[in-house]
Amino acid sequence: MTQLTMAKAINEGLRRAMADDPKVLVMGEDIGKLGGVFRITDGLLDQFGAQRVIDTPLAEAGIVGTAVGLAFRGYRPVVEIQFDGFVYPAFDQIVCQVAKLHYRTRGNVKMPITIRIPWAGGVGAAEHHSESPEAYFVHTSGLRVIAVSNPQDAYVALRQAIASDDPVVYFEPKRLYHTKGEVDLDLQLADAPPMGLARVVREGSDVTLLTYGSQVSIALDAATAAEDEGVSIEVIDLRSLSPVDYRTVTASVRKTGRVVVTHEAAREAGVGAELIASVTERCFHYLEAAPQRVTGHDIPYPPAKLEKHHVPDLDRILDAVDRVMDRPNSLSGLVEA
Amino acid sequence: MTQLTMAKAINEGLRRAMADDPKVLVMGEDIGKLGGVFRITDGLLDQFGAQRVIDTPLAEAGIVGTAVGLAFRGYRPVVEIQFDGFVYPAFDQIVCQVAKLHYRTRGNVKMPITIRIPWAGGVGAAEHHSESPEAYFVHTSGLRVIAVSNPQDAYVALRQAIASDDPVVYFEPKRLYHTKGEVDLDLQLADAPPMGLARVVREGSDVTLLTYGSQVSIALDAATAAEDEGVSIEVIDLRSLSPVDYRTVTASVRKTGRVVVTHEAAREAGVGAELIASVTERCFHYLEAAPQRVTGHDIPYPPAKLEKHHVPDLDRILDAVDRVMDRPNSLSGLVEA
Amino acid sequence: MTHTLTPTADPATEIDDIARLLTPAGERIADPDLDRWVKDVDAAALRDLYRDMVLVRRIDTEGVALQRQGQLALWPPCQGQEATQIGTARALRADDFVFPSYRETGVVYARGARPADFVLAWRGEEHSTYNPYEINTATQQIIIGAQTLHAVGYAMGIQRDGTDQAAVSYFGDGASSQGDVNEAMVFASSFRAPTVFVCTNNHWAISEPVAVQAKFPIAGRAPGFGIPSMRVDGNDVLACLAAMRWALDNARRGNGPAFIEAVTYRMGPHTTSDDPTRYRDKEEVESWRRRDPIARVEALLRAEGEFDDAFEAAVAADADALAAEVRAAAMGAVTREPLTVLDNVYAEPHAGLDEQRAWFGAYLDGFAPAEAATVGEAR
Amino acid sequence: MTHTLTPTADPATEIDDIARLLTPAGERIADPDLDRWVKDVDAAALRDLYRDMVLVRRIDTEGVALQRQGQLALWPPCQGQEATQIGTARALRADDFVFPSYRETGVVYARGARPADFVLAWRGEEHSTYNPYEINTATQQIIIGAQTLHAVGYAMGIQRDGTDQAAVSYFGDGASSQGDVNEAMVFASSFRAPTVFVCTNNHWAISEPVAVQAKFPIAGRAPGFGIPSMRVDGNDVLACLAAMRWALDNARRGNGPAFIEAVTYRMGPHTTSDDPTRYRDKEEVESWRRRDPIARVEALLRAEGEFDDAFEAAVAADADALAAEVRAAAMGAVTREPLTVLDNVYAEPHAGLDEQRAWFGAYLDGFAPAEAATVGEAR
Ligand SMILES: Cc1ncc(C[n+]2csc(CCOP(=O)(O)OP(=O)(O)O)c2C)c(N)n1
Ligand SMILES: Cc1ncc(C[n+]2csc(CCOP(=O)(O)OP(=O)(O)O)c2C)c(N)n1
Ligand SMILES: [Mg+2]
Ligand SMILES: [Mg+2]
Repeated sequence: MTQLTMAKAINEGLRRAMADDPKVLVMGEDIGKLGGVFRITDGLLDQFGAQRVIDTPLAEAGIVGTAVGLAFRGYRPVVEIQFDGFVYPAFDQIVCQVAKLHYRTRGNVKMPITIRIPWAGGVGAAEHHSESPEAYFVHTSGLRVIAVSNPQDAYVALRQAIASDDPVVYFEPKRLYHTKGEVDLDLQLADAPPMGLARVVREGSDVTLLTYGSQVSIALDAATAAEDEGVSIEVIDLRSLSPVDYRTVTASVRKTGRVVVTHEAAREAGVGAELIASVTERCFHYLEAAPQRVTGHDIPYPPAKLEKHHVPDLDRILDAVDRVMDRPNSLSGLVEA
Repeated sequence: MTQLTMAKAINEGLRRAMADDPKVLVMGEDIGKLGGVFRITDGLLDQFGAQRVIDTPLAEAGIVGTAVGLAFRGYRPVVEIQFDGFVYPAFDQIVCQVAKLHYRTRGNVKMPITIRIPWAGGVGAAEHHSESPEAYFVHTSGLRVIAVSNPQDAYVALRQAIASDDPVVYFEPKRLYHTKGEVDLDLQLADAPPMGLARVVREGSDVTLLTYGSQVSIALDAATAAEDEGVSIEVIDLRSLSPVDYRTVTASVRKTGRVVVTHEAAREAGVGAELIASVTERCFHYLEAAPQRVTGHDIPYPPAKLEKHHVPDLDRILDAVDRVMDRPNSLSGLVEA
Repeated sequence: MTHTLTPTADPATEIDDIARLLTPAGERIADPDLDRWVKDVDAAALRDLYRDMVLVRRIDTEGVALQRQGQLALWPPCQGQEATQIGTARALRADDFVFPSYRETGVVYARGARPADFVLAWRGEEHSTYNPYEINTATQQIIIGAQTLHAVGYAMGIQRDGTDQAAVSYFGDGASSQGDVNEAMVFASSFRAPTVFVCTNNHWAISEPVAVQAKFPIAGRAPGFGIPSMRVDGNDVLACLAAMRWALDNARRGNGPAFIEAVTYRMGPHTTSDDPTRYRDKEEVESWRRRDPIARVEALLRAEGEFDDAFEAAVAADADALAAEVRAAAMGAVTREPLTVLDNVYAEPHAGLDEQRAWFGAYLDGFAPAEAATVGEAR
Repeated sequence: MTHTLTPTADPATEIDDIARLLTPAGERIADPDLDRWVKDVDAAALRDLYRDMVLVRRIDTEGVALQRQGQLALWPPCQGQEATQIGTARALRADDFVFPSYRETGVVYARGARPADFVLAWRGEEHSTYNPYEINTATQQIIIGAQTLHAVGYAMGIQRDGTDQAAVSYFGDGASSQGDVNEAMVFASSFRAPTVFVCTNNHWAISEPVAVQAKFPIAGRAPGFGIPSMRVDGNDVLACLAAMRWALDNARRGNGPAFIEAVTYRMGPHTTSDDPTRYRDKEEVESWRRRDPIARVEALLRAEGEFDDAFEAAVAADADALAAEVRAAAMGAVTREPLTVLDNVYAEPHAGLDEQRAWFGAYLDGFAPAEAATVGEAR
């Protein structure tokens, strides 16, 4: 076990995946000499050379499209999209090619591509640098979607994503890049729990709080605060957004009967909608209150000085907890539409 | 009132919008001499000339990106995307520019762009020609999303979309292009119900069936069939997917206590998830059974010969009705996860 | 370079300023760029090219006929483009890798597709049939231009493997407008990838004449990206073969990408759903009929005394036999079981989809055996 | 055209084969393409250009300083690029419309931006400040290349309105790789739109040298799309002015688009977050310092006896005054009320968002007045 930042854990994940399998390549903008704008690929160029650490022209469709060709040839490209907001030029290649080629070719052509996306807000960034596009990919059949919340998971899930024969969109919360945690770099993939499992990060009995990414630590803070008010919250870090580990989720909901989901992305047709719909379908008779969502507003990501009014925080989560607990809350005064 | 196909109703909507406002332009691939691959723009080139009916180069980002520039200049472009599956190259321009420019410019620059998309399956088409991408746009703050199900609505909603100062993604079910219906072409927009309202297309008391687009007529067939079995279904055509008219929806659900949603798009994080999550939030204490979704599978759209096993049909809807009515159904034998 | 760069090339539709070895009348003419690449092409080889083109045209007419008879949902005719497709594809080695578009029937034929491979997708039975690795050819691409990037990426893989293969993309004049195609040129040039861009300028993108995409020849774009380029008579099978050999040689020798614009004509409709009388003149079509790619090889062979009735009849018989196989493949197609729509979405188990499969299986089983045939239809 | 097209241009980094009117030492040299466009530029006009560049540099250093002091979240320095920005922007008419990128501080200055317009977005208060219609300049674009299509669309609008305005997009060498930029050239050429593409080749796209994007000069791409193109010394304000006048004249006369590659250098880091020592040599930076765009105009003016200490001091004073205003605008910024994050998403009422506003308003009201200041922070 070593104490590493999440940035370093991902860097180590790349390094070891590349060392283990010569077919693994990394590609993207500024990932070579610079080591990426977040230094996630730091040192890889020196270690593996320009044939395997590829600074590409500035064109995201080009990056993903050539990764598709490399996958056709048997390579396992790990693509870095520089910021969340720059994945959209590659959307066509991701949705129509990466996600569909295995289906289209009846399983003959595999697309073991990992698309790494530095993700979401809370870092005071300029427009387009704080997006949460995960729902687009969750809605896209043929992709797997991972969102990590700590260095150990980041390391393991990245290695699993690279090892997977399916394409994986892998979200890295920028806000947590410098957060440290214990990482077992020597963990054998075979010994790790399979990719796709959620984790109960805090046990509780009154409310199930579902979340992922950088909202996990805020959820944990909320759980601590709620404890003082006598409410016991079980916090689940979903880790995989497609597929979702409903076994873990429903076990918790059947215990608590109350659900709050929190994420930064906009609410309308977001991942929270999917979670609530699925939980309601699966646990209807166990529910004691309407599940609640705590999300970003349905707005473009606001200017940095205002982002704290957009990204769910401890107060907004506790307000939703009050709603599921039927205590006085922000809805108390409002007539329901 | 005239009997018109939906194709002709949309054509008339374009024609009258262009006649009324010289700032309205139509642009897209093959929309000029050919009149579009579905003949929706038939005759417009002759009537309005090549300055207002623009055959563009084959590049969707280019089409939408130049439409943005035309909107900057005060025009109201109506863009035709040739088929649903070809909207993705324009995704970046739609998500980062069309949807966000009004916000970015603090309301100074309006984006009155209508993006028309011939939509969804059931027509035996080749790959990429039967996609249901509506959830991507519903999840995108800053856009309005319309899905029509009959000639009259198609005509009115198109004119409203073009008249709106906001960008509207307007979905036209290909499968219904040749379906006829009464259309009041002389309807004054001021007299029409505002864009965004849902409509109860059949009243019922046991189950609320929420749907849109070409699933509406299938839902109506299901309601007729259910009636024979003694179940009274209220069918709601949502018409607007963003915003959703929750006033109409919740009024129905509070009456019936049971909800089924049906759409062609994949299930995971689809529009159905949003509807169920919102209905559950708003009507929890009225619900007598877990709301159910009837959707396409979470797969790429399958080959045409197999599409009938993908697109929800009357049987699948009735099976879901059985589920909400707690009658024997396809889940009866399965252990819930 | 001069400081001010002015486009000096000819209009897109100027079809005579192109590289050519066979005139429309079938005369063999010299071309300094091309001759060296086809020195070995003797009468036997020419007859093979003739045969290939006749067979491709026969597949194509069979495809149209099958569609008219309701056996196929759609067919995208390639009539008129046989020389482009056969000439370029016959220059390839089996271990090169091709990324074609939907209209490259002739390319796929030359790569070794079986009869069923031409029809099962257009019938709606499958999105694709052949295993790309068996004929080193990707699924025919429908998203305009997307495959050009795949070819460049594949070529980057070849570079890393250190072999002398090449990756080739085929796309149309319309596709040349897509961002992807231009990005593919940027990447290919930047990485010196062993790839060939084959742009089939058949004058039309559905109803849009090539002038909507380009006011100047498309071949003129590649050099700006640092890619050598050639504009060739796409109805001249010999010239197409030569151009492609030049381009492949360039790639194999480590010089990176090359670009070929093959100027030809789509004689038929865009697809069987299209009505070209709405947007183009008969005269234009007729003028291209006089440039027919098969007729000019026949004329050359006849002039050389290498074409007789027996040969013609033998080729026609081969073509009919192949067409019969294609027809049989279409008519004999058996639609897959309903539950298989869930197959091959993922390469590895996926909890969500596996659950849907369990549900859908149970749902399908719920229909009584007698009803099974009508599953999914109105009850 | 010849059949085989070979890229013949010089390597991208060859900086001496470019159009130029002022040498790095400040000598005025003749150029047959450019001279006619700057005949009217007398000493007074040159002094104005000098003053503009000094003011832009001063805004830029102030931006860097404000960022270092925590007043701004980020700043993208444009030092070194003043001649490109001022030379081209001063060729514009007020009623032309400009689509700049994030680094075009000098362009936005020339269009009439007020002090606050330089800093409020980088401070994170707003995504943009000025009303685009007041200075006929769009919000500075962050999505690389996207604005080139907007300019072409705007130019199509100009065509339809029948005026002689032009729409201009500014973008970088890195942006030249994006599909959007190439599609913009296709559309501009196809529609003969009155637009000018100004590609600022500052040699770097963050850490990537221009050679990653282009092995041959970027200016060489446009002619392939049918667009006349010029490669100009981007550190020569006179040459930039001339080139832009040539391009704008071309547009106004109905000849359609033109392309300018201004070859310059980004003296600073990509942004204040960047550390260029990781990827480039000091020597390269120093060699470009000797080509400073301001110094060479100063040298010319001095040689002509048109530059004295009083003038220099007056300009410096103006610059300091402007910088003070910029600083005051940053320091005096007042962050908007929380509820305003929901403003301007739509131009018309939206039931969903209106409901969220009602809820969020109630939620915010729920915090006791004493707590109001800490709304949104941990309780
Ligand atoms: C991204 C995308 N946009 C639109 C289409 C619809 N479409 C299919 S073929 C075609 C024209 C293609 O023209 P060209 O590239 O010249 O190829 P050709 O059909 O002539 O072989 C169009 C617009 C598509 N398949 N993909
Ligand atoms: C679509 C997109 N991809 C990536 C980025 C991240 N990014 C911002 S600036 C930049 C480099 C741009 O280089 P260039 O076009 O040369 O402009 P310069 O910064 O040199 O002015 C990159 C990669 C972005 N803003 N947008
Ligand atoms: Mg074509
Ligand atoms: Mg640059």
